[in-house]
Amino acid sequence: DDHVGIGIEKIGLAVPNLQADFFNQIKLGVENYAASLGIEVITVDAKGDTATQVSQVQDLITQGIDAFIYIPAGAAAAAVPTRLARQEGIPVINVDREPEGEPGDTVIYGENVMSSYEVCSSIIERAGGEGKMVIIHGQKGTTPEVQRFEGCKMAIDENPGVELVAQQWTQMWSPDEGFSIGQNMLQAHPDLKMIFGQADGIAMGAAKAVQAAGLDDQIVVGGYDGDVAALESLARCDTPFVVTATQSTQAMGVLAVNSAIAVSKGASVPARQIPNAVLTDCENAQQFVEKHP
Amino acid sequence: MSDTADSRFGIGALREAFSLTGATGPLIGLLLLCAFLSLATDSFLSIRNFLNILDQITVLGILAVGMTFVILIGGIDLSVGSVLALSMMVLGFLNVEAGLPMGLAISGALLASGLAGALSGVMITVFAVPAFIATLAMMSIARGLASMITNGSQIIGFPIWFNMGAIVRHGGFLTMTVAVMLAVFIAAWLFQRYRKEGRELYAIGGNPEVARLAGINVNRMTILVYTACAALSGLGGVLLAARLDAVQPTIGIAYELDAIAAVVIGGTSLSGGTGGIVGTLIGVLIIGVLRNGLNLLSVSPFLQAVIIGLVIVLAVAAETFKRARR
Amino acid sequence: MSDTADSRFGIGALREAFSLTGATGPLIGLLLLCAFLSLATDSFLSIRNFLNILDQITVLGILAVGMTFVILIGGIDLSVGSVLALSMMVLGFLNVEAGLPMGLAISGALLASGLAGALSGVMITVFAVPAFIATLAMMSIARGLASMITNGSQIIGFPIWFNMGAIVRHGGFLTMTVAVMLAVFIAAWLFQRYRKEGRELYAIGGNPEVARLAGINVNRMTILVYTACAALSGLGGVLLAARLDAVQPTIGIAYELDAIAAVVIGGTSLSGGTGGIVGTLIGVLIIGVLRNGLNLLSVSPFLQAVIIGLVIVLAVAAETFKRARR
Amino acid sequence: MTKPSSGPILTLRNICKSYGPIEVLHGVDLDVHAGEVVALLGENGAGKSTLSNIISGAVRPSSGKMTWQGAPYAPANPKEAITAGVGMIQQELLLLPQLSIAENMFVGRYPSRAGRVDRAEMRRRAREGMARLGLDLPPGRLVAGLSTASQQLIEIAKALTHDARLLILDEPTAALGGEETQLLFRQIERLKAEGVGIVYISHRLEEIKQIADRIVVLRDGERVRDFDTADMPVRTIVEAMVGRSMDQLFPPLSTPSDRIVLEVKGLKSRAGAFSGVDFEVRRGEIFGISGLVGAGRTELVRAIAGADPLAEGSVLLNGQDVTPRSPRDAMDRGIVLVPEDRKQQGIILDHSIAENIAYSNLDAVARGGWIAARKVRSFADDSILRFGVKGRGHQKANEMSGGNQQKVVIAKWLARNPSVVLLDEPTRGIDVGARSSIYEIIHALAEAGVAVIVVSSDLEEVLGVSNRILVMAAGRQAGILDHKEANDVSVMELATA
Ligand SMILES: Nc1ncnc2c1ncn2[C@@H]1O[C@H](COP(=O)(O)OP(=O)(O)OP(=O)(O)O)[C@@H](O)[C@H]1O
Ligand SMILES: Nc1ncnc2c1ncn2[C@@H]1O[C@H](COP(=O)(O)OP(=O)(O)OP(=O)(O)O)[C@@H](O)[C@H]1O
Ligand SMILES: [Mg+2]
Ligand SMILES: [Mg+2]
Repeated sequence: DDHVGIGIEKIGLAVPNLQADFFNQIKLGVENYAASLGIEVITVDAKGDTATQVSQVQDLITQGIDAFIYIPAGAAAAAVPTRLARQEGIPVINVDREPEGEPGDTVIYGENVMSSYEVCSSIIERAGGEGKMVIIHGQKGTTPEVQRFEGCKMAIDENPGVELVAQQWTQMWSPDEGFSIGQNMLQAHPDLKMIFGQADGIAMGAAKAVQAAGLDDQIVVGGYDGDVAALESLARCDTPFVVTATQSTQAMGVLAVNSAIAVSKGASVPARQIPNAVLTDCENAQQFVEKHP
Repeated sequence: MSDTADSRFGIGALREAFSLTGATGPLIGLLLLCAFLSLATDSFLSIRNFLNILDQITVLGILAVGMTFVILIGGIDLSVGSVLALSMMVLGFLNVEAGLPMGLAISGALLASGLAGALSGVMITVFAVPAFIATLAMMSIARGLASMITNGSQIIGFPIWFNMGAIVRHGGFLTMTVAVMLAVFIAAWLFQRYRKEGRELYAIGGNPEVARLAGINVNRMTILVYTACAALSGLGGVLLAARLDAVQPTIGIAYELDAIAAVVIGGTSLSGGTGGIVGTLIGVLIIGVLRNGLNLLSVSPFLQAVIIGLVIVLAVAAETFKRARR
Repeated sequence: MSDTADSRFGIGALREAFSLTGATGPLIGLLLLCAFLSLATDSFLSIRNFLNILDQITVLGILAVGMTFVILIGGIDLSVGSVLALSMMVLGFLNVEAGLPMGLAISGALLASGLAGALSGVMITVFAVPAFIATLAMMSIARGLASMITNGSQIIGFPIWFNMGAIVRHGGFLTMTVAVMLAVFIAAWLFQRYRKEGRELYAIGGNPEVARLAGINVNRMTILVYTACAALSGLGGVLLAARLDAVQPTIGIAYELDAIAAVVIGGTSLSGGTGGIVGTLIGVLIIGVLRNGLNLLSVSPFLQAVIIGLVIVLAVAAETFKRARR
Repeated sequence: MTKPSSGPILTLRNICKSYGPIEVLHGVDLDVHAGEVVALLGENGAGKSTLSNIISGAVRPSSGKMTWQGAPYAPANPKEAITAGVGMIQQELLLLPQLSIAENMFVGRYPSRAGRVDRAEMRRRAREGMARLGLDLPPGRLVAGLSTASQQLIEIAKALTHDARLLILDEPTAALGGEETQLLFRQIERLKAEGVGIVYISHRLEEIKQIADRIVVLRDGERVRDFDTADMPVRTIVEAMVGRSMDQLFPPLSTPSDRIVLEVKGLKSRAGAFSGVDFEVRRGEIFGISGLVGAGRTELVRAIAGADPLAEGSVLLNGQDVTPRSPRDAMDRGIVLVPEDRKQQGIILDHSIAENIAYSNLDAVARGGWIAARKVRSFADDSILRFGVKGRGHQKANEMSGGNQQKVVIAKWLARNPSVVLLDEPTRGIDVGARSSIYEIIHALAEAGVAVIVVSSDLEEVLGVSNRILVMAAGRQAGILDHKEANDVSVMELATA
């Protein structure tokens, strides 16, 4: 454990919203791995607000960080934090998204399109390849919302027997929204067979609505992200929520720290690093509960 | 709310008994809304959808009951959404992580939320902090505490029967959670209308100094009202936990605005002293039906925001006009 | 705000000139906070960090100025965050999508936001909708409209110089955006203290009927105040667009709560009629320094929420105590 | 005038009260016996209300001792005083406008049966209480919209239903006409007979003679004189109150010129409070308006001053039609109104005297829209001097006694140098000394050529100051009497016509 060669002592981590498990997992990944290397991590949480994030990044730089892991908040990925860090010669590692026109030294993001294609293909297959389907989206206009729809749409278009009968958007990707919207959709379409919730919270809320309507046997629900609670739920194999795409969030954290070390040493890193999401269901959920990828 | 002269018979009696004064406008609005949605969609007018709406307003309804009392005494509580989240996280922690039986866990959740309300009440009365600010601070504090319990992650793993309480419709009709909400409404209505303390709330809201001179312990009542409102938020949290079968600290953001809107749409005046529970029920139904209907109509979320804003303002302005015309 | 007898010289004069009455408590609090942070961190006490704080409070400061006037007349505006978002989206649409020159686009953004405020004002005066409800509705409506412009997505691609206005520190010191904020504060202070209309706001907040009988056109002033507050929110939006070099419809959620907190911490009473701009500046600085300091101290985000809540309540309670002791 | 044999039910010894550094009561003693009416007299700000509030538990004394029915008595709040049997009617009207009459009368002590409020009983007892004062209103009616007098009567009825052993009445008749006053006195007599002790505060000295058994005079927070009988010449009482001898209460009548300044033609209120009002007021004339409570006098002067909308008719100033559409309109023409309800319409209690005066003179203290701080100060200092306000410019209005607040309201309007002044109940709640100085002010205005209209429920006052008197009855103009033909009888005849 010789830390002399690492070259950085302090990493600044800007997360959009710690209340989302996805970001919380990345944070844990960064913090745990950095701790094992003896690196200090300063985390700031923008609570979903871009402007707050810009202010927080100013404060991070004031504290003399040696590397900056930047997960942009809000629909607009602000370019300003990258510019501020660049002025100080601090390496910038983007995670999840990068601001247009101002890329960091590398970007690490979970693949969205293909993984959501797989989730939707999976629920279509489980439903017997045909029937009515609805999608409960995340916050309208955000990148994951757009891309996850794109991927799922591909799966739907491949199966002419599948009919997308309704779509609705949540404001906050939350389970209570998933429940209410799911319930209303079941009301409008009692013969529904498939629900895709664009995040696990939404999907689990919708699955509860399915249970409340007593339609457990008729409907399958797919989610996205691989939140810890979602994995635990999948591992129990007893709800209509049957499949999700588990993002390798902890791995992303580790990757981010390693990239920061590499960049500060002057080593080259690929411009894009895209760990795959793993299709997860009742069978492989337990292993991820024990060790999140 | 008033003892109108013509109140012994007919509509006057109805209006009096149900404290409908100030809420007849919204009631008509609600009926119009239902009529419109019945025509515009196939799925609105059915027992099942009606039961769905009841399900969906459970939490809002319970928050709005507590908020009605707070607004009746001329106060406001911005912390209900955060306190609901705090209650949920305490419940999850005690039941799932600490392994306590559900009864104890629920008591713990209600205790924690009630305490938060009592603290707001003390800040408002003893330290003379305006209610808006005291509860704004409590909103931030409760949210922070709720997040700290699990460092931001959610908790699942409640006993099966807990979730069933929100799902099984007894007699094909009432879930436990909806039954709890209805019980809360009835109890609150009886309290507000027939209990001495209920009437005292109106006096405090009308003019706290007059109430004090009339021998009412205004400070004690105020603290009790904020405690009750927070404990009801906590109860709402327990029901929401049952319904989602999971708890997380981000839940309930901006719920306070829905609750306040429901109360005011229902004819309770923000300056205190007038209004009541029955109006609030109507206000809650308007919001619930509107949300449900807009989803059934597949209206885009952005347009929904615009429509909900317009309906809120129309409902309140209509009542004002009705009053001005009289 | 008062013409104290001893006011010609010394502290009295200062207090009078800067309308510090009611804000000396917060001022002491601010100084204590700064002293503590200077000792507890290496990085707080530096010109650069001070300039950073100025940068960070720009938008909050401008919103709080408008909010001060609204609260002075006894109102409240919950729509400032949404109106800010609306202004940003209009700006982005006009400049980037429609290709209009920036000058025109900024005028368009200010016009749109001012219009939203005027509508709130009309609802409040002509239709007698309580300010809380009218602006709550406007909050929903403006957010919906802002989102509809691009169907929820962001707009980027402003001219380079626009972003530079928020970044380049002229003379190593002032960015354009900070300069605009300071100009707004000075203008608002002069207005509130020395203009006839400024004094009228105090009268309206003190008692609107007394003001009306004193020949003040209360309705007109009220509509103007809400229009000004919204236009200032719009200006805040323009500055924020410059700072972020991008616009998006979800920005500014819950900004109204920060702005209200800043105003009240600064000694302006929510019941109207007392307080002022200088206090608001102190309130804004307290919030800005606190946020900055907590980040510099690397306090966990969840604990930050708890601390901010506590500080808000302490700041307001301290002032109450000081007054009670006198 | 029978002296009660047993000891006093209430004793006060050496009561002091300070607000911050200022002591407003300096060691006051007071005894009240069962079945007697003690009149508490004194100038505005003498400390009468403060002392009463201490007895009724609304204010806590800084030092001193009280006993109640022989035992030590130190109520921590009004509830304890009420429970002990001490009731009080506050000087300022304290009703809840959004609640019904019945609920207002029983707030805090609702009759209840089996844990629930007994509404029928409450209504019955409310009707009973009102009937004693000749008030016949449905107990379910909201208090909002009732006239000031009715509200005052409801307050009294509320206190009467308390079954208190000691009742404090702080200026109960300030808003009442003669008839209601007599009804009240009948009730006081009844309570006396039942052995209730009564503390009675009023600035109407004629009343004192009729109702009081003893008089205690306060001056500047000290008990300065006692009279063991109320049968004293008014002059003696006034001397004790103000600390000097006073001659005439009313100044001599002014002599108006022939030039008509204000003329109103066929005025009709949009709210329906009055109709068919025609009169003119000349330069230098004092024009009184009298009538029973609720006759529409307040509405009339408010309409002339642009505060309420007119349905028909016109207001002419120097022959020119100036029918105002807003208070601003009227002010700009030189017509000003000193409103009836000081707290709601006249003054901002939270703001300083200087600011209050400035609000109705903003155009005068500003140049080009910019406020000159020195002007604000000098305006305030001038007015304080001119009207003998006890206070300084920076003091908040709510730190002053009611009478001084009233002077500020008058000052703030007269500082505009108007040509027509409408005064609605200008001396309500004002002590004799101040009252005579307000009459002096009114007289001086008339002498300076201003047309003055005085609305008052105090018949003696209208008769004493007016050149002519307009009598209103139920919203109509019943007649106009010249000074020479006007007296109690002729005015009342018209008022009840
Ligand atoms: N809350 C207060 N703070 C400071 N001073 C007060 C307060 N209340 C009353 N005072 C002062 O106490 C003195 C006595 O006031 P009080 O109201 O008892 O007079 P009063 O005899 O009832 O006069 P009035 O005849 O005008 O009603 C006055 O000088 C008044 O300014
Ligand atoms: N705000 C109001 N709403 C409804 N009715 C009112 C209102 N104010 C007054 N009235 C009614 O209008 C009539 C005239 O009232 P107004 O106050 O002008 O009478 P007044 O002669 O000045 O009597 P006083 O001032 O002694 O009460 C009364 O019947 C009164 O009840
Ligand atoms: Mg008094
Ligand atoms: Mg009157």
